Amino acid sequence: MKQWKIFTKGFIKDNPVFILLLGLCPALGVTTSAFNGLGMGLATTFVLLGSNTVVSIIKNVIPNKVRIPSFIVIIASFVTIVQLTMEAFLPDLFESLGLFIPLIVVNCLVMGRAEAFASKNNIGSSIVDALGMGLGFTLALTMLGGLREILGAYSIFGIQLIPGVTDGMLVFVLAPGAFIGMGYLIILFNYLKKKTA
Amino acid sequence: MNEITLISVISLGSLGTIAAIILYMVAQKFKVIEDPRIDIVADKLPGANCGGCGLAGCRALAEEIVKKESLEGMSCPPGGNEVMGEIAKVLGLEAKEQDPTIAVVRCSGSRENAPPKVKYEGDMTCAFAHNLFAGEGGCPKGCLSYGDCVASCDFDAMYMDHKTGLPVIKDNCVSCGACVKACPRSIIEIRKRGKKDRRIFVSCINVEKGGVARKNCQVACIGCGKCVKECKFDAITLENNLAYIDFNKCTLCRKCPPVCPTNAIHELNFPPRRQRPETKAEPAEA
Amino acid sequence: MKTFKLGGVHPPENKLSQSAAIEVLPLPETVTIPLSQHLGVPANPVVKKGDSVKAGQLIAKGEAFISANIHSSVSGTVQKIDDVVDTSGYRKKAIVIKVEGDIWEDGIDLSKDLVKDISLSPQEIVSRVNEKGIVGMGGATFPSHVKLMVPQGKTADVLIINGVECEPYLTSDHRLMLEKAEEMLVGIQIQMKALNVDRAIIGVENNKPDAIDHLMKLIPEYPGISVEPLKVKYPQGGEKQLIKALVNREVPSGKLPIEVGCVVHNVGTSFAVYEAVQKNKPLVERVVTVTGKGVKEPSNFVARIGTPIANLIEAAGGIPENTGKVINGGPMMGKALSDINAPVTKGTSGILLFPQAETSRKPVHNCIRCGRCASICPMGLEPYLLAVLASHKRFDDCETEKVMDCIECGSCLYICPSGRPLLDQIRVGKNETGKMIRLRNR
Amino acid sequence: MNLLTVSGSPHVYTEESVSKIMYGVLFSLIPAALVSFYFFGLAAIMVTLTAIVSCMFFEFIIQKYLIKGPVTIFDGSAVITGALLAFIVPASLPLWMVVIGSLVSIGMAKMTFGGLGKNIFNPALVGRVFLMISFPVEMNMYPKPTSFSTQLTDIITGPTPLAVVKEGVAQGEKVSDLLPEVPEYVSLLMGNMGGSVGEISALAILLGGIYMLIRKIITWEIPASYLGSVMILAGILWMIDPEVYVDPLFHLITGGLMLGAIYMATDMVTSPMSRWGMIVYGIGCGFLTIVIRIFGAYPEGVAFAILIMNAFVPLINRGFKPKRFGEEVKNG
Amino acid sequence: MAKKESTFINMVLTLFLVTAAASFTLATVYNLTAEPIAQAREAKRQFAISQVVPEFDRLESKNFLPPDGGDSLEFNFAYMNNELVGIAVNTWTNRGYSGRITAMVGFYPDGRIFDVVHLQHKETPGLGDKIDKSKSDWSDQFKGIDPETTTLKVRKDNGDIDAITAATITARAYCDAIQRAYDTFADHVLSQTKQEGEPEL
Repeated sequence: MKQWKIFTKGFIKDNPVFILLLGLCPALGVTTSAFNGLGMGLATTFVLLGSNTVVSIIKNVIPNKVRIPSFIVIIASFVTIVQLTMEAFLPDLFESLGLFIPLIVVNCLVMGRAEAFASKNNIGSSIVDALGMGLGFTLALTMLGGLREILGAYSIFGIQLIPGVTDGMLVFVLAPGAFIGMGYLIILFNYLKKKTA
Repeated sequence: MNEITLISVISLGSLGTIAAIILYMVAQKFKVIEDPRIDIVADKLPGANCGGCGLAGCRALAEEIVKKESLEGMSCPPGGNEVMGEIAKVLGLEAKEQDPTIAVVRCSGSRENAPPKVKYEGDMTCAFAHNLFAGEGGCPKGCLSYGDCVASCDFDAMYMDHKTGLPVIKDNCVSCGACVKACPRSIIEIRKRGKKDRRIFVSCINVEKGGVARKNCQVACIGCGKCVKECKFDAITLENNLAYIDFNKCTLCRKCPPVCPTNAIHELNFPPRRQRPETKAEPAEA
Repeated sequence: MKTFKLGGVHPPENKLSQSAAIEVLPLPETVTIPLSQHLGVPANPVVKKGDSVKAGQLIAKGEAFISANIHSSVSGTVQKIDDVVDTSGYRKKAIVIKVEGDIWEDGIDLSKDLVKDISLSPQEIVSRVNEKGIVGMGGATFPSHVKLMVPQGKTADVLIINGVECEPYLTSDHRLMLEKAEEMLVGIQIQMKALNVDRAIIGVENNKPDAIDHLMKLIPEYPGISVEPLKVKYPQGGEKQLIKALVNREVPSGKLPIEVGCVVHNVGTSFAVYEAVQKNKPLVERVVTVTGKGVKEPSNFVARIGTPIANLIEAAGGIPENTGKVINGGPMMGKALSDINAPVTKGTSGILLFPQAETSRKPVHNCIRCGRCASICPMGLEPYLLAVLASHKRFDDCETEKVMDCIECGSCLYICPSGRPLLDQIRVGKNETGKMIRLRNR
Repeated sequence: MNLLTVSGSPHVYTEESVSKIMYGVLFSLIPAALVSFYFFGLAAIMVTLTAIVSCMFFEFIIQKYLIKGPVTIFDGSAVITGALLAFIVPASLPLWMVVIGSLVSIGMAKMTFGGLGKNIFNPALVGRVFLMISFPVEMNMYPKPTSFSTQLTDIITGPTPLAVVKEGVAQGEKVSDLLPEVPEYVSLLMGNMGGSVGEISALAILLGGIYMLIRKIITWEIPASYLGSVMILAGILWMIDPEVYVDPLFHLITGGLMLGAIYMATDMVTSPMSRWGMIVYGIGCGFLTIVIRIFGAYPEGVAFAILIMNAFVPLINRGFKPKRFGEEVKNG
Repeated sequence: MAKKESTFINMVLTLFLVTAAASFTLATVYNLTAEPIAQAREAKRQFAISQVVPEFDRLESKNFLPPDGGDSLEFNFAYMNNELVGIAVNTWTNRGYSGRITAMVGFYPDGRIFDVVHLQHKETPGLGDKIDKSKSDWSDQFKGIDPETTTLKVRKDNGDIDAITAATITARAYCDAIQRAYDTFADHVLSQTKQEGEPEL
């Protein structure tokens, strides 16, 4: 039951993007389409999972004062692993996300969970937390990407909604659209949070 | 182990080592001595920063507690004894059980009891109306009913009863005292919660002479002194035409409410009386 | 034509009673004389219940520096000294006297003869003004003797007489300037002597051309006094605005007019000073305008202090059926009364009756940030900002935004197209900020 | 007798109210509207009506069902937003795009911030910029002015005079060679040029502006400092090289400058309060307009200039206080 | 288990171990992925080349400097049965609306353009990105034209190329990139072909 709560809190109540406002850089940068959002979300989830697991394993071995540098090294390693693997085996996705993959290192979501959760909880909870938070992040990015794709290109996951019409409201493909969509999704999530609370 | 592995392990490893050495030196140089217990205590506090303890916020209270190393005279109204007990446990101190308190509204000047004599227009705040005039009902101490107290409540423990025009305090009041400060007429008072939430108090603060007070409000305390005579515990004092029940002396015996000719004494959360004697509405002396 | 530069509004003038000559109001049955009719410390009663008093007799003594004596306005018996609802809407201490005849204290010259020669020395003038309980009759009721005593190290070089009457509707000063001009001019000379200045300027708005002409004709006989017509603009009657308009000096923020060598007195005060010094008559009556669109006979009365306001309204033709608001003072700065039986005090310059249709404020909308309040504020403040700061209880910021400079002229609330209660909120801010400052200075 | 009313002073209030101001602005827009109806025909009328109706509709929907507060669609502010939005889009814009622009203006720029008086940016301009970024193709096709026609389709489009000059200069052509390609100045002043619905006739807009000045709806500071700074900056550049930089008068009477300076920049909600603040704001608008027009990617910079300066308004309000009475003058 | 104290030896040791472990893992992953990454990159390049030249079985690469200076261009000579069938030029321009655009231009040996495909750009999505073949067939108009006889400029600039609506700058830049490729091609390859009939490389 407790694990379930840890797992689900990342979806709405503590949604990393729309409620905790963590990891906004990738959330705004890569979400030009639902697919990009999904890819970035899953990549981050993987890093989160890895770093949370390792951090919670070695949390008692690490002296307090070198905690942060160690976490960063661990996170950076996982990010590099993702980057290399993706470039090798998913070159297309890598091309559209390429610039933002290294930025996962400084995504405060990953660091934040490592510091705030994994370094205080056991492995099981940490993994569940990483999965919940990562999926919440993925959900948020996919939603934002989907919204922008629907309005900006009249398509979702690359499937045209109106045959023959490809040019949507350009502003949603551009950076301002990311901010606008973000703002209204934050409103929506705060509303949902209030409603479910 | 090939070359790349070797180079990366050596370079990154030595980088880590150097970083650790620098960190250690920096940590030695800039050691900050802050009592770690402050953090622990602050963690325990509710974090509402309501100011009910009389200090500038929860952190300030935590610092004060740790500095003084005692809980003497400290209280956290929202957290109550539970929180203070926890803090005491953490610090190894002894917490004095404090009687739980709650805010009460000492005015019954509803629209029915104190019918409006003029109409007010303008900024709907008590703060301004209080400066402008005595209030629609004419009682210079009565509730203005524009809800400054409700606006000041951070705990959602108050609401305005739109029928009577009086604020009502709910049971989740933490007695932080914000409403007491917000009321320009000092109608609200922090009182002891009482056993089973039972309370008896004079619901009026008008100090005018009986006749004058009564003219504006049917349920004003007219200072007749009947309750003072009735009370066997010296809990009731009469000053400036106004009776006041000391909540530390009151034993909740329920003797005084029936004798009040204007029903100014209120009892809360008591079971209904079996046969309530008719209250004689005696004409008050001018 | 001269006027002040910063801000100002021009509400409809509606001077309905400007051609009604001053009438003497019949004595009421009882008078209620509040003990606090002036700015500062209330006076202490020196009579007790049952005493019989004569008109002009001292009944309460102002003992503090900023306080004023209070005299009985009628002869009769003291009925009680009790809390009575006054014009503030609150119960305050007052002396209630039952009127019996009209016997005046000895030594008071009730004749209408003009006495021009000033026999008293400056010190004697000041103590006479103090003794006779003269206060500023423009509305602020600041004890006049305090103004006539120039503090050490400061010098006054010009006396400014406020005949502006910038409030719409009110005409009491206007009528006084027409009917008691000579007495008033002598009063001005008395004040000039007390202050040791050789220049006095009477500022009159040019919506009173008859008063200006009348004074112009008379002033050659009174050296040093000049009359200056001013453009009609509210709040020209504010001390600081009037000084700016007449001699182009700006009183620094938080300072008194003496800082720039000016002393400002109202025409009504000048008349009262004349009566006190030349006729030995204390301030027991004043000119009160009773007006309003529904009033049958808008009039100007000489009323004894303490007369119930209801009596004045009755004398002006009774209270109209649809009256929605009764105001003590002018429409811009006056106070709405909650009880029309409240007494006339030394500061009551007019009684204004508004019909129900004109009582209500405009519906309140969001602030549309049109900036009109800021552009018309005669003190150069930003009312929209002060109102927001005050309603959010940010009194520190109120102080840095100079809320204490606000003269509560009401121009901001008058001009606001959104009908926002700006002045209401600023007043709260001013009160609370004042409290905060006093607490800090203690 | 009725109960007496008690309220704080003052007890008299001006006749002016929010809706009177708003309808005053609307009234002053009539000349500009007539000119555009003459030149662009039924298309302009349709765009204007669509914008006004949809702005009111969206305001109604949002206030009634989303905010669940009082509905104030008749206070005139939504009508103005609609009219102004219509005035700054091409007459040939498809009507559904006008509806989207209205939704953005009302929903995003106005209601999201809390409704009338709380918005940071001018709603009409936000709507326009949103449309411009979203539908660059349609928003860059300006119909050529003709005499009144009821034709809705097949409108001949052509570049605005500003675009002609900008493109030409970018290609290294001389201004003196380009000017013959655009109508005479007198003709431009009357509104005979390609452009958005209501911004074409500088003269008609000036008329409206004078009406608003007389009714004291706007003050002279913002339009004067805006137009003045555009004149001066364009004049300086023109004096440096009249073959590269077009003369200041051309800048003044083409594009949306007049409409922007008189109606958009002076929007009460989004402009500064104090006199000096207004002047600084106007100069900022003028500077940015010229910078965007001459050095930027777009031929027209009024909308962006005003929106950028809108963002500075809180700062300007903080920095430029009205002159306080009795304040000691600093440094003489 | 209590946390380790922050002593000197602990700090240094932990950080060293963490970094060493991390770098070892990374080096391993690098070694594992180096090959596939290189393959992926090469495949991408091959794909781009194959789009702009006729079918080939052998590639030769050589770099030439463009006549107006700047970065050198990579020429990929494509052979089919040892006969030169096309030259794919990796060209660039800095005149894009938002920075550099790179493209692969394929020429027939006689100088006609076979096809053009973009490689990288940061142009406005929805407007400038119409140079992308997957987004629009705009760039098909370059197919088969001979830059010798066709002016590689948009019509607005008195050229023969249709501009992209509302993105003239991008179209202009793309023309510039192709022109650069052609100029270099003409300088270094075409002149030789014309003199010698067949370039010897």
